[in-house]
Amino acid sequence: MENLNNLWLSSGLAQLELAQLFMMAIGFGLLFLAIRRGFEPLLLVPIGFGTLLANIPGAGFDAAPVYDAMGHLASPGGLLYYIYEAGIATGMFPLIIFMGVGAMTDFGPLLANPKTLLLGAAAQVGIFTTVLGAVTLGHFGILDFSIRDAASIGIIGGADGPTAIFVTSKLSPELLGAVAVAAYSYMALVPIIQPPIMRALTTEAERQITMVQLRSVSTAEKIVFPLTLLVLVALLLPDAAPLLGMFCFGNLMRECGVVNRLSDTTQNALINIVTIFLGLGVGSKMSADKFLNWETLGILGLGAVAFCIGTAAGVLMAKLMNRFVKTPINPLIGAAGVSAVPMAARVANKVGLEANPQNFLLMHAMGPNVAGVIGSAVAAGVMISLVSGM
Amino acid sequence: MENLNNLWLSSGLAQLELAQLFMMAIGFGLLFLAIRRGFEPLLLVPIGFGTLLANIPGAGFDAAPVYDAMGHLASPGGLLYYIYEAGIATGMFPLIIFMGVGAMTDFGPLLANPKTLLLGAAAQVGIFTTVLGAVTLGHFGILDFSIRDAASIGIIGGADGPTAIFVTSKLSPELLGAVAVAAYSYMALVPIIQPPIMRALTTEAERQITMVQLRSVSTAEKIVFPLTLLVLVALLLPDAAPLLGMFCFGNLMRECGVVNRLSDTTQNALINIVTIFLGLGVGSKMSADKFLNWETLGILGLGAVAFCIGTAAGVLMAKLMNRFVKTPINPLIGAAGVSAVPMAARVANKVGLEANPQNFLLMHAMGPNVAGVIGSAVAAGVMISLVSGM
Amino acid sequence: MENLNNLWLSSGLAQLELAQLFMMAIGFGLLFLAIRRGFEPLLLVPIGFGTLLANIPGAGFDAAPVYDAMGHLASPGGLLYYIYEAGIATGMFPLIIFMGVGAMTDFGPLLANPKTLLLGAAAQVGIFTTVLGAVTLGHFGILDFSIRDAASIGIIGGADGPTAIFVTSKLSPELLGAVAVAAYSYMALVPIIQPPIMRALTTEAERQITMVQLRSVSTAEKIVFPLTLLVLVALLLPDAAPLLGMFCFGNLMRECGVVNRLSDTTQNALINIVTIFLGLGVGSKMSADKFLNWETLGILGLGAVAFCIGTAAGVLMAKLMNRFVKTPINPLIGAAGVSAVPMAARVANKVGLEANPQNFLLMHAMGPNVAGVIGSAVAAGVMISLVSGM
Amino acid sequence: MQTTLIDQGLNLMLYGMGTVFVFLTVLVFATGAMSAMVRRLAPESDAALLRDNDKASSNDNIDEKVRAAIKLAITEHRRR
Amino acid sequence: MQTTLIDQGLNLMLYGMGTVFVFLTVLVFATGAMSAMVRRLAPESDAALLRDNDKASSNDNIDEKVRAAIKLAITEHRRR
Amino acid sequence: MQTTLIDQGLNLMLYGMGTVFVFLTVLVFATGAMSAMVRRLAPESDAALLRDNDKASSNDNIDEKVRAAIKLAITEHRRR
Ligand code: NA
Ligand code: NA
Ligand code: NA
Repeated sequence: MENLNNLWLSSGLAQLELAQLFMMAIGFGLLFLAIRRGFEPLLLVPIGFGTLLANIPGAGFDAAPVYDAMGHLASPGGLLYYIYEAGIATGMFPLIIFMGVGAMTDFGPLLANPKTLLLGAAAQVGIFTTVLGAVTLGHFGILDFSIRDAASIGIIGGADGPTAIFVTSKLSPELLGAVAVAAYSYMALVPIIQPPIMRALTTEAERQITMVQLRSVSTAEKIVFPLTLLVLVALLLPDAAPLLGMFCFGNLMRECGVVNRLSDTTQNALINIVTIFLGLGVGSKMSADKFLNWETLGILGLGAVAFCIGTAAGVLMAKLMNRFVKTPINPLIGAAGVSAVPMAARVANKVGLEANPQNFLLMHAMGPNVAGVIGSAVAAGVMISLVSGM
Repeated sequence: MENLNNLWLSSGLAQLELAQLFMMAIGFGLLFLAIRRGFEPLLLVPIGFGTLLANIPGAGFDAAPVYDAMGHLASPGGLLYYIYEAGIATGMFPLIIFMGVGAMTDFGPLLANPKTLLLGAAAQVGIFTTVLGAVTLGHFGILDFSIRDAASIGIIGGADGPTAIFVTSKLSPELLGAVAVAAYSYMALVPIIQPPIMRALTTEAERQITMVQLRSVSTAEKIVFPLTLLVLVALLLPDAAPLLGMFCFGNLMRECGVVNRLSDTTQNALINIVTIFLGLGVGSKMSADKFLNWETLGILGLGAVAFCIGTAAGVLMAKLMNRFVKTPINPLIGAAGVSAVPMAARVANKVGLEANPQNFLLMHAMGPNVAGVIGSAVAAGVMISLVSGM
Repeated sequence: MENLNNLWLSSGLAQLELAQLFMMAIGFGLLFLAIRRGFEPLLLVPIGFGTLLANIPGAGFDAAPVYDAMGHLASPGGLLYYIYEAGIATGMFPLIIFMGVGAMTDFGPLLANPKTLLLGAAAQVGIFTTVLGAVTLGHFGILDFSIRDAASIGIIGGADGPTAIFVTSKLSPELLGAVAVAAYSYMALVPIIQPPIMRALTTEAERQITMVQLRSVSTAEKIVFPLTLLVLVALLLPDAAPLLGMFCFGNLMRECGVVNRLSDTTQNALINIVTIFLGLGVGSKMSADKFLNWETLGILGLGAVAFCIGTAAGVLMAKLMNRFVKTPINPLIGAAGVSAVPMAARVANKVGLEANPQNFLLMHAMGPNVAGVIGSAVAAGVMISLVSGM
Repeated sequence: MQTTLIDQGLNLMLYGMGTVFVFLTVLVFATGAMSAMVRRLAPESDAALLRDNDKASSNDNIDEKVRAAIKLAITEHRRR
Repeated sequence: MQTTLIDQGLNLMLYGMGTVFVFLTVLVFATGAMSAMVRRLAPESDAALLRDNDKASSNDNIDEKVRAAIKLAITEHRRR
Repeated sequence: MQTTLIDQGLNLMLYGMGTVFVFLTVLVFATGAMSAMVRRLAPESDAALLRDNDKASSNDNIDEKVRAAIKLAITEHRRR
């Protein structure tokens, strides 16, 4: 009888709290968005499922291992605990993903038109105005945000998942779930968020601007570019070196042409394995006590604002640049500066085609698109460095 | 001269004990069974080779690292030590394998005929009667088995390698070698063990029963099923959540259709890598002091009994169900309830064809076959929970 | 203003020391050799890039994690730190690479003509004369070499990257960068270093010797060979068991024909992933204080000598064997005994074709070539064992 | 624990086997209910759609090497 | 830290956005200079050579399975 | 250790090179004996059988993507 009672007490139903039920509903919501709506499924399926696992009462997925007084392992930790500690707390997983993203990135369009880098810079305005919004909410006691939290929330506007996870795991690990979910959700919502802003800030004539075809870029240029970028990072901004260093390494493996087997594995088996575990590890931070509070609503709201401002800043920067350059830039490609590769570039192309059915902007938008990845990695480095010293 | 003596003393011949020689013979025996007889080679090749490595005198494959008083690494540990501690003691490797098995499992036949789940339940009787056998041997002092040992031995009857390794590494790590070897060996022997039992418990007429063709199962059902299973596990049996949670995760990745690249990697590179290291790690527990004793013979004997009883229970359950259901079940598919996927289902098909050459049972047997995986994972969860509290 | 100053102080330019600049130049040099000159790019691209990363001032790639007084993680370590500690200090990465190399090695030519094993033995003379050279330099105080350093330097002559890394990480970790760079550079230079020595030590007539076609080797022989080798290692030389054990394991997976999916993954995804991280980890030891000294020049010089002597010894051994055997051996294939698979075998083939355009030595040279791998692994085992006891 | 080993074993069998049967019986009904619900909410046409998406994206996945292989195959075939 | 949270945020925005713009502006010029230099030192013919090497080695990479697939494809095709 | 560094080096050379030669010489004979024994116990026909198994299972391994590629290759080829 006692056993039956123990069994009941150890059952999920007896231990279930309303909060966990709510978190499981959120996990199912993420899976629904990922599977039926196609919201960044590669990350949101593992994050959603990790949310379910982390909130099974009594399953101990995120339990730490217990050692006895002699230092022997009395009870091993849960799967998600090990994944989080080994891969996310150390920063390893986001950096390996960044290496894989580098190996998948073609810098050709950017090299053909390097001034589009400025569009990638402008779109980072979204990050920093959001930081300002978060500290304002924190300052007036509306929500409980520190400067570290504000930086983590701002980076959502970078529209780059691994960057957001890297920064948040260093500055505000307890916000990791909310920040990652916001980042990937809004990246998936780019086709809905961006077009109205892009149309509002441009005239029909501007949207019809046709851009000259990009020059072809030699392999030698593509090989030397990641090394150039690395040197600049090393000289000017070592705080951004972890993210951009691994990014450049992946890209060099891709372009150098002599390590194709390493590049293939980086783009496939390795990034897939790490993506699965990164998602599960992020999900392990989706616990009720960290997620079910007003701060999460604040994060979601501020994240949306960050995307909007970033989009607007990219478009406006393009319009500003048109005052100085000879060959005009279609301001729609400025919106691609938020990164969200390649979704934002496709959105720019689509809105451009609406205005002029012969105007294919996709390749032109890929330049600011990858520039946005560099831009937000730079912003990440600056913020980690400055905030750690505050 | 002293050096020559040292060299001799460090040579294998000088250090070799008879027991190690015997264990190496066992390693070669496992390799022979795997390579020439096709006994579950994916696991038994690494386990067999790991057995050889772990028993090379003086090679230190399972040596722990040594730290000096200052906490610096004085001498690194052996390869098998690291593999065991990082992958098996933590439970990581069996869980990752379970994710991969989930990604390789098609629940279609089970969904088309869900009452075959009961056959998967019945076959687990083998597990628990074996537990009873082991405690009886322990109680009368015939062999030195605790309740933890008994649970680990019983799980051999689950006919599921990673489940057996997961349970044993938690409850009785010193039995890991014997239990894993027994589990995989008997899984390989399913085509020899099962048919006589199946024939003895069924009439010719029963074996000739033709089953109606399975209805087609929609993708949506296949997507929702792993989530349904997970919810039930979360509510009723969180102790089974690690194994079944990862299993459901792998299956969801397979079926959801939006993360095919993750599912591919899970089914190939990831499961292969983990299989190699899991096998080597299990082999590291095949040391003479843990394997060369009467308990191992007891484990092998009880394991065989477990398989037989599980098979019989599955067949008898099918016969029992035929008294209550309208469309009769061919009792041969009950034997597939022990899992041993897909071997047991093929055996059911073969014995069925002997009785009626037009009677293809393979797809019908896949239902109880995968149900057996669920059933033994449930049994594993219950046992870990109950035994830890005893 | 203070912030601006902090930002400047944290910038690379402010922290850059001349030594780091020099090391970055070396990193670029390695990348140039790898990408433009094709010097062992699979390793030298990651090592070169790791050198760049490790020498970015202020980036902390090889920083150890910091824990506070309570034992909590205050600041995570750098990527290269974790890679080095987890993969190289433990010996895991070189051993996994060796497993992969085993899975890629065809022992057919060696089995068809086993006496070519002696050529692989002779070429190891290079290792030990180099050890003697290093201790001489150390003895007379010309360079600061201990016996451990001398052994690590000698192993360069083994012309086998993972063996060199394995030995050096155990005996003289601070030399790891220099030794690994020397080993891979000279392996890449084999087509330049070897031919003059081969021509100088052989007559035109010797170089024209045609060898009889190799007999075909059965699969059964190929399966039993790695097990035979393992047994010999276990009995005679357990110190070589880690390297040769994993090598034999990989080769058994390749040849046994029942675990093709494991063998495929070992030869592709797994070895590629580990190669990337091994290279980065080696690069992390390319720091100015460990690399920019006269000892490095000594290592490079002694390494070159080791290759030359090894080549010469292999050729001379072949000439010696010709006095005793009936079917003559073309002494050019003796040079392949240094290993550097398959480069050295190709060089033997090329020099042979110069002397006699119908004389294809490639397959004949593959025997001593893989024998050289075994030979240097044996040498590695002996040296680790002897030196640790000195 | 004053219980004997055999008592523990019996307990384990009773509660263990009971749980397995109860759980899998519940799962039979849950699966049936799930299937019925899914087939009403998302009839086959919808499911077929999903499966088509699946195929499309899996075609996308055919990687470069395979494409190269196809070209090579066709080229080699033509040459003969 | 006697600074208020808002001061910190303003600081972060000022120095952060400044750094992003300065860095990417420098990168625009560095990239332009790099491209100009590379195109002078290694004109397209050289680069094309490199790319050919690339292709060659990537063909080498087509692994056994794919080769087997090609053969199978050709065989199957002929049979029809 | 009163031995000098050079003594240690000489020792290392002597015992090291000796071990390498002894070990590989033993391996020459062991390999010869192994080959002779295997060829008597498992003559080529048996070995060939094994190799066929190998090929069969490696064909099984050709994964879905490659199958899809083959179909595509054939379809595309026909169309032309
Ligand atoms: Na961005
Ligand atoms: Na089972
Ligand atoms: Na060698």
